[in-house]
Amino acid sequence: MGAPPSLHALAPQECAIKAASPPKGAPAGDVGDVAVQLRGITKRFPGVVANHDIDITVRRGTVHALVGENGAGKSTLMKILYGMQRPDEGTIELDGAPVELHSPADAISRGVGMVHQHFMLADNFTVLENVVLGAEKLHGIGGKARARIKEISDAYGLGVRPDVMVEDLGVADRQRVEILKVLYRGARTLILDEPTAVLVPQEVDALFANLRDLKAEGLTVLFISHKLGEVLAVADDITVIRRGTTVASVVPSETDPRRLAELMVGSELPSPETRESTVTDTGMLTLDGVRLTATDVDGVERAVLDDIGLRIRKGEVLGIAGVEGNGQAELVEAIMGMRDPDAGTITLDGADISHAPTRKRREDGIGYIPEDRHRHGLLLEAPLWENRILGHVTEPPNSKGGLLNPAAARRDTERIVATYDVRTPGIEVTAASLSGGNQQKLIVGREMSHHPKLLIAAHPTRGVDVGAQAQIWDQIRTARREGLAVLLISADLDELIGLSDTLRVMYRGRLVADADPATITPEELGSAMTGAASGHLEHPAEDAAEADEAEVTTGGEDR
Amino acid sequence: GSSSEEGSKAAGVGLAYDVGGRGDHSFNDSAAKGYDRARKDFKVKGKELTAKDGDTDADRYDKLSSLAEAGYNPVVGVGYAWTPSLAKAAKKYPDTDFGIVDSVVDSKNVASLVSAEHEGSYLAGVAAGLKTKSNKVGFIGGTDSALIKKFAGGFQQGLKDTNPKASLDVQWVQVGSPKGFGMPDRGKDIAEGMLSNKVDVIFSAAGGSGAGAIEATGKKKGTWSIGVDGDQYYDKGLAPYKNAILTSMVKNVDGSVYDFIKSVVKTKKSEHGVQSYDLKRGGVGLSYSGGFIDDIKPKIETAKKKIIDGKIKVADTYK
Amino acid sequence: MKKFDKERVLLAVAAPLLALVAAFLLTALVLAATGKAPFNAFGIMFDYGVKADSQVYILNKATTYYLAGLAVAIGFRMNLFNIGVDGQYRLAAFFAAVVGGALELPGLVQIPLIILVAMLVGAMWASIAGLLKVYRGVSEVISTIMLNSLSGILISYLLVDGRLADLDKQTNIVATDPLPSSSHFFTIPAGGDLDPVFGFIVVAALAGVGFWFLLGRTRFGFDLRAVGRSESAAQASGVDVKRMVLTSMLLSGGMAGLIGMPTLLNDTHQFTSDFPAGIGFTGIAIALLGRNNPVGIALAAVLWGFLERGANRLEFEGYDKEIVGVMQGVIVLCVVIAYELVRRYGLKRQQQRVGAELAAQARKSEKKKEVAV
Amino acid sequence: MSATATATKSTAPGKAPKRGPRMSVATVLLIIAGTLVALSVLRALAGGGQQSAFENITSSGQIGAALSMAVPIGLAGLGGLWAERAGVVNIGLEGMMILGTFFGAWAGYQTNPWVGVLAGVLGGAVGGLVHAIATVTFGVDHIISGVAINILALGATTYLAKRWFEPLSDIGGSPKQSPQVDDIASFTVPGLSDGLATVENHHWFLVSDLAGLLGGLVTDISALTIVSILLFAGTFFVLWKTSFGLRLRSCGENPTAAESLGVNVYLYKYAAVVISGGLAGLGGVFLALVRSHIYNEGQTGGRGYIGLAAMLFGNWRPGGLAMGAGLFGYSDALQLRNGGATVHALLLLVALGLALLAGWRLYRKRYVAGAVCGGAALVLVLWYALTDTVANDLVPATPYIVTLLVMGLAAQRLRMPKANNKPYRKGQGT
Ligand SMILES: Nc1ncnc2c1ncn2[C@@H]1O[C@H](COP(=O)(O)OP(=O)(O)OP(=O)(O)O)[C@@H](O)[C@H]1O
Ligand SMILES: Nc1ncnc2c1ncn2[C@@H]1O[C@H](COP(=O)(O)OP(=O)(O)OP(=O)(O)O)[C@@H](O)[C@H]1O
Ligand SMILES: [Mg+2]
Ligand SMILES: [Mg+2]
Repeated sequence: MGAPPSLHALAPQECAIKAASPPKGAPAGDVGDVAVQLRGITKRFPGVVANHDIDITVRRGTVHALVGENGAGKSTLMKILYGMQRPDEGTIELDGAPVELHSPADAISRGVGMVHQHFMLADNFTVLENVVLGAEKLHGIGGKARARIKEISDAYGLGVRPDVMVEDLGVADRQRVEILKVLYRGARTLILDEPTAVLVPQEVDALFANLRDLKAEGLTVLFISHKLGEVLAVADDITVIRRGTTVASVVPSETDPRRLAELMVGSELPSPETRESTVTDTGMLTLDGVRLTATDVDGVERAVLDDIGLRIRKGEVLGIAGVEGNGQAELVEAIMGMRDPDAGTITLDGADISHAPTRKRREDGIGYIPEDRHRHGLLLEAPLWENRILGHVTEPPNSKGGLLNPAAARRDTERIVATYDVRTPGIEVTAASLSGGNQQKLIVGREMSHHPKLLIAAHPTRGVDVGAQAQIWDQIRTARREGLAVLLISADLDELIGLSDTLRVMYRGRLVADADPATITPEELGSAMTGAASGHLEHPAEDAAEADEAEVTTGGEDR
Repeated sequence: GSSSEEGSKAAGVGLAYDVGGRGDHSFNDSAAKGYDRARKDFKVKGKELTAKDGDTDADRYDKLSSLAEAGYNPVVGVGYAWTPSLAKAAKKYPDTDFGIVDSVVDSKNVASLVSAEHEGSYLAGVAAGLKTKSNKVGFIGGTDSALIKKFAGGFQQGLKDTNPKASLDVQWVQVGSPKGFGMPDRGKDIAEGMLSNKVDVIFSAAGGSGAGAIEATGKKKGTWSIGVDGDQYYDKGLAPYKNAILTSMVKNVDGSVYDFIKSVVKTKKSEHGVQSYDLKRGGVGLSYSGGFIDDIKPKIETAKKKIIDGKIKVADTYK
Repeated sequence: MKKFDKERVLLAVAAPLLALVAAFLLTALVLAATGKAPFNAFGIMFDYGVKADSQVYILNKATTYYLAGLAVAIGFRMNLFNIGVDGQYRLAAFFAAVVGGALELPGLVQIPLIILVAMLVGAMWASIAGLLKVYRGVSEVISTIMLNSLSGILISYLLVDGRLADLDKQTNIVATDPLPSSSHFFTIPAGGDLDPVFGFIVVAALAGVGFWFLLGRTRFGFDLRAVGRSESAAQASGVDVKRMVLTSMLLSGGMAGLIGMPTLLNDTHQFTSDFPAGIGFTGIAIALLGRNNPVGIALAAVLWGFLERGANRLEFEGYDKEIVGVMQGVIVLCVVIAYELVRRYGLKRQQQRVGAELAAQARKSEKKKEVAV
Repeated sequence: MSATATATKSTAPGKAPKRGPRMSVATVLLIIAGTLVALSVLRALAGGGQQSAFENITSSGQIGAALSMAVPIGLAGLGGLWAERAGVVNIGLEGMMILGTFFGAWAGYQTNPWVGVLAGVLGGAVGGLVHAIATVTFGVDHIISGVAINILALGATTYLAKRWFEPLSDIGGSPKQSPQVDDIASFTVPGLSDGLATVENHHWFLVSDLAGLLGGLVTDISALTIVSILLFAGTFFVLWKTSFGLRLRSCGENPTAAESLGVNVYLYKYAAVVISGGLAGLGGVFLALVRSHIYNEGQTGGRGYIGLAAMLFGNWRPGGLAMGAGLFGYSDALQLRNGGATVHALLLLVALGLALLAGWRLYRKRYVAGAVCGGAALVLVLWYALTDTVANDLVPATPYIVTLLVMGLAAQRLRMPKANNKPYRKGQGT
């Protein structure tokens, strides 16, 4: 446990007085004042205890990292610190004084700022409007505010332009706007919830440089990430959360990624890597010169997919790397038939399906694990067995002739639940009442049950915990062995490198580079994703393979 | 319900208004006036029901049969919309005397109280033809129903017969919907439109919408309105503009209702069959209130006589 | 899963009951505040509503309302707000009456023909909104409202002596040619000297069964409901959402075409300018009340008929019949709020139960689970 | 939720960050001027019998009527704009307008019209409050709640009118209408109005059209019209130039983000919807106290819905909304002023516009769209040539057809507030 047991006996007020004393897990070296102290925080949601008796102490002027598997309760805890959620039990102290936070406004006024895991920006507003929103009292909403934004942006090298529409910004820029929002409010304590999830390695480096600047200014940073290498690189202290409670406090110098991960999960780690190749010579999916244009609200037409050509063979996993928004989603939609390409051909198992309707493609054997399961994969308010029918309503056992066969569908749902270890009390509950991982397992089970020839897996393990992750990887590998062709899209470069037989990099609607997953490193891939490299990515030197040692899920032993 | 035990004929008069009901300052009010007078004169009780928007024949029948069932006699349906339901009720309650205003139901125990609106409107047309200076005259109908076209047709004929040079602008407040009888704002707009096209006499057969037209002419010097149904010169709501009301085409629904009630409760020899309240019988006519048409009275009386004598046949629809 | 089902049924019944009770209390308050004895009024309505002739009346009204509720519900089931049922059914009934009045075929041929014309016209009129939505992105809410007004104008343009209608000089009524008596729909005698029940109630019941079967038992229905629950998920699952919008608009309009038929074939046998109007809007209220479910809609339609029957009586007893309008409005508002509350509560309960049951399972099979992972 | 990792669809490749052309004031003026010139030319070309119809298009009477028709529609639309900018669809505008007509007249006849204005606004605001409670607090679907409010408002006012106005029969009350309310002051710009009228009556090429247009705008303008115009300007200022407006709009774009910055989203949504109701109520008051002097059942006649359409047409902006309302008001006014001939004359004008559009489309190589427009233009020209008037009973269709046409042409270019019509629950954002 992070906090010494003796502290539990003390009343909060007394704690406040003694808060200056260093907590037990703190490293030797310079120890700042305590900026944030969370004690005994418990938060229950219907059906879940998100936080259970959590204790954390954060020293001023440090970067304090929180790690833990999905759903461990990190975001919830931070939202509590930011006043967005009220804890059911427990106390919060800021700078030694106990506080009651009723709303983000309370937290902001006490110098706490938060950059959320999911961007909190209004796309249709300018950067200026987004930044001043809620903090209009500081410098108004006009010229003075603009000047102040420029000032902050220059001071920290954020390079933010106040009058640009947010929708015109890329992810990294948005990230900086988010940080600027917090700084603009004069926050002394910054919470960054998975700020690096959508950034390529180079952008991460830039962000870390910013963070070090902030720290030097005496600001405190609370930092959440699943990328343990990053955590070790930037954090001064690390707190590990498992199943809603703090299980350890460590300092980077005394640990390594593997041990940290085991603390998080409580067991040995799975890895996504592929061992033997099962790639055959028979092509399954071929795209040739596919082009897709879209007209935006202002009537400007532009290509979101430009001259895309690729081939996936039976038994092959083709991974697509790319920063989000570079056309991956559109590529998937074009293959699924949700968008009609303007030019080019798509061939599935020898048949031209360029303009076939989605249903036909599904019947012809495309399985689809969508990027956003809530939007594209599930009917949240329908029972599980109806969700089992979704997408395969014309196929057995779901229907016969034009008629549904609910009895058979129910039976088959029971089978999927059992086979794929979907944790649910039954098949009549709504999909919404399952946890994300279990929802995902249901989707995977459903798609695999129809023995697809081609599986499109977009971020198949996003927001899924480690156990479920391993299962999903296993499913994909097994099916691949049986000749399944897979198009894999993932923002998790380790997953991408580990699972793929071939890698392509997508940038601004084009496939700009390809790489061999056996030799490529995430950093190299990352720079290609930003458009800095193209063509065939050669691996320069042997020793660089050790560079990804830091990344916990990349084993690399057999490379 | 308490209704069934009082099966006696003593229950009184049953009156069923059309949508709008008592207080519409128009047609229904006119009937109410006759009903009130009859109740006072003959010291009978009564019950009034009102149809509402969207009532079907079944709803209307329900009202009539409630009245008959409870022993009200006679039972009067005000407005042609009661036709089918009243026909059915008359069959079901042969011992009750029914009356219907503005329509004809062919049944032994029904008196059909119809008026010759076209004849009265003809006289209004004569007055307009004589009074217009610009030779442009307007007609505003509440809606393009057959009944209102009776007004329009007679008016047009009277106008043309008197002043062949005059042109007539005919507009409807709301096509296809009785809502056109309750839109004074639209009545005003239409009238203003006509006035700006130099029209100087406007006859509106548009219920409450007519008030808007009267207001418009009241606000522009040298222009006239012709009122409808009652003598609108005495309408309290229109007092500020009464000097713009040239005359009113009075339709004595109150008289016909009164007569019918009287025939049932007083003389015990109820009217039945078609009771035509035409010019001859004084069912329709022009009012001379305000004295604005006193100068042309002889010409109007001549026309009236010709109609009564059958020398002029007035068309009863507008094409 | 029986436990869940029982609770779900309970919740499903609780919502409308709660809403009705709340609505009656609120109406009672209004009545009391305006100086009228509320419970006496309800008593009058109830006493009158259970009389035999009232029941015939209620059934006949409910037949029409039921069809209107179904027509609206088809759209609602896929999140399509067909506010235009009103215009669709009136236009449909008008043209059906015109065609019916012009022909003189055996009833067995002509009645289905009339119904077919009505459904086609309703569907065509609805398809305008569907096409505008699919191809031009125009919200169906706006377009159907405009189309309602347009259908009114179109009807009154055509329903004129000499165009598609004739004037009866005696009664002042302009009407389409009456249907030949062979085209009158059969009626069901109600005994005594009571009015008969409309035979069209059979068609309405069949339409209800068809609705249930189509939506609950066919692939098409599954697709339609999927769009209603999540358009994006439905599209990804292979539903052609655009075509679905068009199809269900057509279906909804076709069903709307039936709304005027009980009146036309069983009652008036011709179309006049006071052919019942506004039933499309009543249909919205009824669909909401009946939760877009064929049985619920039937109950709601009967309730609506009952309220209107009671309104007629209230006036006779010296109450203001307009209070029923308040009652209807309050019921609809209470119902939509109650449904939302109950839905949310149900979802939360279910998540809680899932959480609890999973926790229990996990505790039991602690060891097995470790092996499995 | 966890699956929607980044809400950033954004940055499609090759993105040109330049904004497309927004309609500037100058463009709008240019279009109006162009239309006027085209009109004058057409009029000069038209035969003698048709000339007065063309004159009618810009007569001051027509413009004045159009303005007074446009105001209630515009106010309803403005109500819709406030609500939707905060993310709540308000189809209950119609009901709130009804409340405005009723309470405006009810208070107005007892005291004076300005008290009536206040009461009507309050009445509408109460309707808005109910809508806010249902949609914001209870999370009911916005459209469903709006429909329910329309039913309730109609039921309640009908009942109250029966209770309150029927006994006032001797001063003009009835179950369906209120007693008369005094006039609200109206203004005419002295001199200018008469001068313009003189010019207009000369029927000079272009000059008279302009005079008619301006004359309609300076003659007999109700004080409430002026208030309404100020409200339009005020709305723009408040929503786009103040922090209150910024916060309110943020609730319509991304309420979760707003919440995360300490904005009390519920509060702003409530405020917006209540103001929305108040504005719709004012629209109702205008109908009751300016257009007529009484409350009248059914007076609103669907203007709440048309206001909503005008707002969509105006792309959720006050300027665009004003143009939309003007368009609807204009076509509404047509039918009241010997519309048949005027609409007939307008056919030619519309045909000209369509022909131009067709040319543009063909130039942009959008052949199908171009052909459709061209065909439509041809049909209109034929219609114009083969008839000499549009049947009066069809003229009322004009505003509805115009709405459908305009929506059909414009709907895809519109951008509504992003979180509009989406349920929002506090503390449940991802
Ligand atoms: N508003 C909510 N209502 C119900 N349950 C919630 C809510 N927010 C979070 N939870 C649940 O609480 C638990 C903790 O979630 P939290 O988002 O804090 O996890 P996390 O550690 O941030 O995970 P991740 O790494 O996926 O971001 C999860 O089971 C989550 O589903
Ligand atoms: N915003 C929310 N509102 C309501 N319930 C939520 C919310 N977020 C999550 N939940 C609920 O919390 C539970 C967990 O959901 P979530 O998707 O976060 O799972 P998770 O913890 O990431 O799952 P897993 O452990 O499988 O990775 C589910 O019951 C879900 O319905
Ligand atoms: Mg999670
Ligand atoms: Mg998180």
